[in-house]
Amino acid sequence: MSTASEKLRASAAEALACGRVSLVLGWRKKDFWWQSPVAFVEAAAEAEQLSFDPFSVYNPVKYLLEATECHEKVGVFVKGCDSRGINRLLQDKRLEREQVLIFGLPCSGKADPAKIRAVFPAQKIREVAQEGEELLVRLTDGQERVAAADFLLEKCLTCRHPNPVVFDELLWEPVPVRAGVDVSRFARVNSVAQKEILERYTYWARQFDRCIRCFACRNTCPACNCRSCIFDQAEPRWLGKASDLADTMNYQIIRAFHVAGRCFECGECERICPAGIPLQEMNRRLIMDIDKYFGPYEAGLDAGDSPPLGTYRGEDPAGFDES
Amino acid sequence: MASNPLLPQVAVVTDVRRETPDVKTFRVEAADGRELFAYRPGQCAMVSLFPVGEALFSITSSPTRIGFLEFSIKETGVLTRALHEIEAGTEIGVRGPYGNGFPVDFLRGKDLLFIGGGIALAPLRSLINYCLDNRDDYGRVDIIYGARSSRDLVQREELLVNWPRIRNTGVHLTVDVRSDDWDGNVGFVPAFLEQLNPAPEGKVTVTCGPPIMIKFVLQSLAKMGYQPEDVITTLEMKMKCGIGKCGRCNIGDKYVCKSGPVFTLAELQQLPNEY
Amino acid sequence: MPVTREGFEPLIVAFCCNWCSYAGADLAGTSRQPYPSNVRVIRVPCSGRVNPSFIIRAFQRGADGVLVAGCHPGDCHYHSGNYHARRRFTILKQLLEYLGIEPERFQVRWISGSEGAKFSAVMNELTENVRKLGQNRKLRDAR
Amino acid sequence: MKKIAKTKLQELWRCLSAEGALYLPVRSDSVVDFALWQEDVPADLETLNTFLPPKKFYYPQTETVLKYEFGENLQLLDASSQAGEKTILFGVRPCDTAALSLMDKVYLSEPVDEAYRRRRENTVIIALGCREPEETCFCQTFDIDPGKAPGADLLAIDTGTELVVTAQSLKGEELLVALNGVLQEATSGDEIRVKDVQEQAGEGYLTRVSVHGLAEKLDTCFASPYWDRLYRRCIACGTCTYLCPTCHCFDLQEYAAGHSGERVRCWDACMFTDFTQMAGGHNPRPTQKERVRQRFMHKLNYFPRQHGGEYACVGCGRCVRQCPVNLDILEVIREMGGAVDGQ
Repeated sequence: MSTASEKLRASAAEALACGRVSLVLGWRKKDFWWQSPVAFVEAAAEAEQLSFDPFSVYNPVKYLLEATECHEKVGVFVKGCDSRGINRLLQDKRLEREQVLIFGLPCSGKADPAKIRAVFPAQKIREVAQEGEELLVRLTDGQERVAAADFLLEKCLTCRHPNPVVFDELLWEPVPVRAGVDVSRFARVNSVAQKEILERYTYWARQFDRCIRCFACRNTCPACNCRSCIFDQAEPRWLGKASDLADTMNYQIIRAFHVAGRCFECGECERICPAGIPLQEMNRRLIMDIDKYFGPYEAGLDAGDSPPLGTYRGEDPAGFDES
Repeated sequence: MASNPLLPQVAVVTDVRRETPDVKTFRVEAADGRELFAYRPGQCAMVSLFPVGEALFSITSSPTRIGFLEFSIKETGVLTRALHEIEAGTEIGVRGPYGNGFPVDFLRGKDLLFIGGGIALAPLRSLINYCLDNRDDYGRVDIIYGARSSRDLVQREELLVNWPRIRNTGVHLTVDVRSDDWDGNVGFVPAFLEQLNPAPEGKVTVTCGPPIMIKFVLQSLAKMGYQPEDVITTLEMKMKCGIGKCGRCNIGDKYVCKSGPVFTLAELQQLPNEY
Repeated sequence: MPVTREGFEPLIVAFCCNWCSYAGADLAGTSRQPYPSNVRVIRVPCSGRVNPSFIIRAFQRGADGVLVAGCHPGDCHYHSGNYHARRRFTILKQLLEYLGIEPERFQVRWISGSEGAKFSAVMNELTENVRKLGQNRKLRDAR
Repeated sequence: MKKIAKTKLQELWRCLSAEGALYLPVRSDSVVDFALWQEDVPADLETLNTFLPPKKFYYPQTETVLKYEFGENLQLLDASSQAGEKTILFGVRPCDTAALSLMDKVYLSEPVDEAYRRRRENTVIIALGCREPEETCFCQTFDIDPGKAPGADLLAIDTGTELVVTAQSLKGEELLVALNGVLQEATSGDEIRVKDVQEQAGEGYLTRVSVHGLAEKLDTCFASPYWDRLYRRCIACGTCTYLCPTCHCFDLQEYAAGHSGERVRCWDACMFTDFTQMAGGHNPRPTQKERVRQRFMHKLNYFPRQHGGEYACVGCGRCVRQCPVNLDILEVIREMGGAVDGQ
């Protein structure tokens, strides 16, 4: 039986060798045990660098926007969360289905380096590999096996779609949805919502106060795929450059709002935020209200449906006084 | 007592002159009647219009004409659009001078060939008037200037009347687009230059214009035998501070606002091609 | 702007749809049904034209309360603008409350051209509710 | 040389806060950053890299450069003269201290930035030596000794149960005098312990790269195809630049209402499209490739060319850890020719 990484390499090499695609997006290993950036593979011989390990987290889908400008067809490896990003781009008419060859990777969740560092001294870790349900942690002085489930990323703990929802080939058997996901999905939102109003404001003000406006949340998000973002506009200027709390809230509210009904919960915005702002708590709050008022909806499952803010029903309830 | 280098002086726009449909020349004087600052031809200044913003413009007046600064400004963005709406009497902010300016000592005694296009006559005009005001210090002066159409000739009076009258001085004009009121040359500047074919011996060329014009003018000059040391041009980059700190106008390790905007072609050839 | 609670006069920005609510404001005026001078009406072609950015920007620039007023569902001059607005502002309102903005400060109402009295009543109510809350600082620009 | 038991640090901080606004590393949610000292909020003296480097105290993300009133008459008011309240930074790491001397080369060179100068003058830095590098630390590459911080006014070394404090400047000496009541004299034993800690700090680096000759090598690498490969992963966010202790590029923006306003200086990043975008539409760095190249060339070639060979990097590792796509300067140093030994 070949490992996951070997399957990626073989699929990419084959697709490149027979000319089905001229570029494949996957992941590769970099210097540190926790670094698995996206790799751009353009020749079968380069497919050897591909790897799929507990840190192959970064969603490669947004790179498709630029990649399909200079490649007729691009191969891309996607986990469940990533695949919903493809539907996002298809639905937003930013990508054509024929432009991508999708290799689906059922995924039981990725590891959180912080959780690993909390247990093992980071200085001693050489490699962390997935072996079935376990993580094999190779240290400078020996190795240890731990349950992978105890080291999952926050976003993986609430994942409802671990299997790709759109693909051409599935590289291995689908995996089950984790138990308890539906309860935990809105747990953080609810715990914030239960606070008193002033407490809620204080909580969010503290979070937003740390925002440095690096725009990593926007730039990584496949739902933020406008050709030109309003926050980059000079005229009219919707967002000042000074780091003022009100203006940061302006950015954060509108960013979340612009992906309302379109956010497919990959959680990358929150994971990569250097300031540790719990952005998913905002995105999920919007999802919660959309579910409540307009009926349950999950974005990125079907490229053919209509996002809830792009449509309406005459009998919609209103979240305000309609008298 | 050190002062804030980003703090402008208050100045008054004493005259606004329309040059072309999208270019105006602003005459600026210190609010208190003193001289704003001394400068050399080719240097620039930061002009602030409150509350719109600030940008760097070449000073188009010559330091030989004392008591005021002039800026010829084309309407291209938010700030320049707002500037085009002001009238004489408006108070603005000015700080400078910035940049190296033209090497007037190096030019002394030589024949000068000025090649300009569009709004980029602005920095050249400062040097041209400087040289013509010190006429005996310089050899023959030839000015080749092109605009999109006859309506777009900036500093029309100087181009058509004042400069051609000065001894040993020639003005050669061309426009891109033919029109009924134009009986001069029609064609792009590089082609016009090759047609005039001025001999390189003893000449220094100073050329300013849009990037595409510069590119082809430089090729033509090389073809005609001009040495890179004798070809001088200016670069334009986005600038915020003018004092080499805001970090955006560098080409390689040179900040255009401090080491530039004037470079010889020989100097440019040493820099990365990022302009 | 006075800041003591007794003397505090709130600033209310009301985005009113041209076809219904703005006409409602007109009617309130011509039929001498007074509404507070605290209200600044901004006429928009449709409640569906109101971008959430407008609301945030109003708060940033000093509004203490913001109202979006449009035609009643079914009456939109452009057929469906207010239906879209209803969805949009339903979730925006919940989001703002979730972030700690008092619900009274952002309101959405349907006011037709014949409801001058309602226009006046809504404006009075909104102004009084916001007056009780005091000045809004939460989304206000520092400079 | 003085010392204080780590259990008594609250007392030390109380005294320090009487001397000026005291900032030290504090954890808030998941992030450790410099924050104003509060009696009941514990400081975090273990984390090596704060979220933002202390450059924010000298060169704030947002600061008012000038205020103005317009209308009848234009009045300009210099805001820099208000900068620089008395500030004490406690727990600045050696790499971040070294970064300030690089920042000085920009802001204290002619024309001197007055606000920066005033803040620099009115701030006392109490550096905290590192005991053990983290996996992403590579300050040694730039000859920074993790146990020393020559640019600091005071250097504190954690010898286990105590902090041993040495004055390194006149400002530092003055502060030590003011702290006489809470500090004890250090002994010769403490001096030995300090030396041991300092020596040990220099060991255990996992990341070893060399920049020897790199600036010269990069002279010819502007057109290298390397940049074509490197940039593709970059998502053009500002994480690396904003978190970098040596990045110093800014923008000026207007904020006005009615007849008054202010001009504000705020951090800007070469990673952003509009950084070099000109009003007419021309952009000399039109794609992310040119922007990524600018960042690394600036740090490893242009800055050394402008400032006597010094690189604009101190090896703090923030960009290594925080870049969302793992595109960092370590990779560039390695791949563009810095010698590698170790990991």
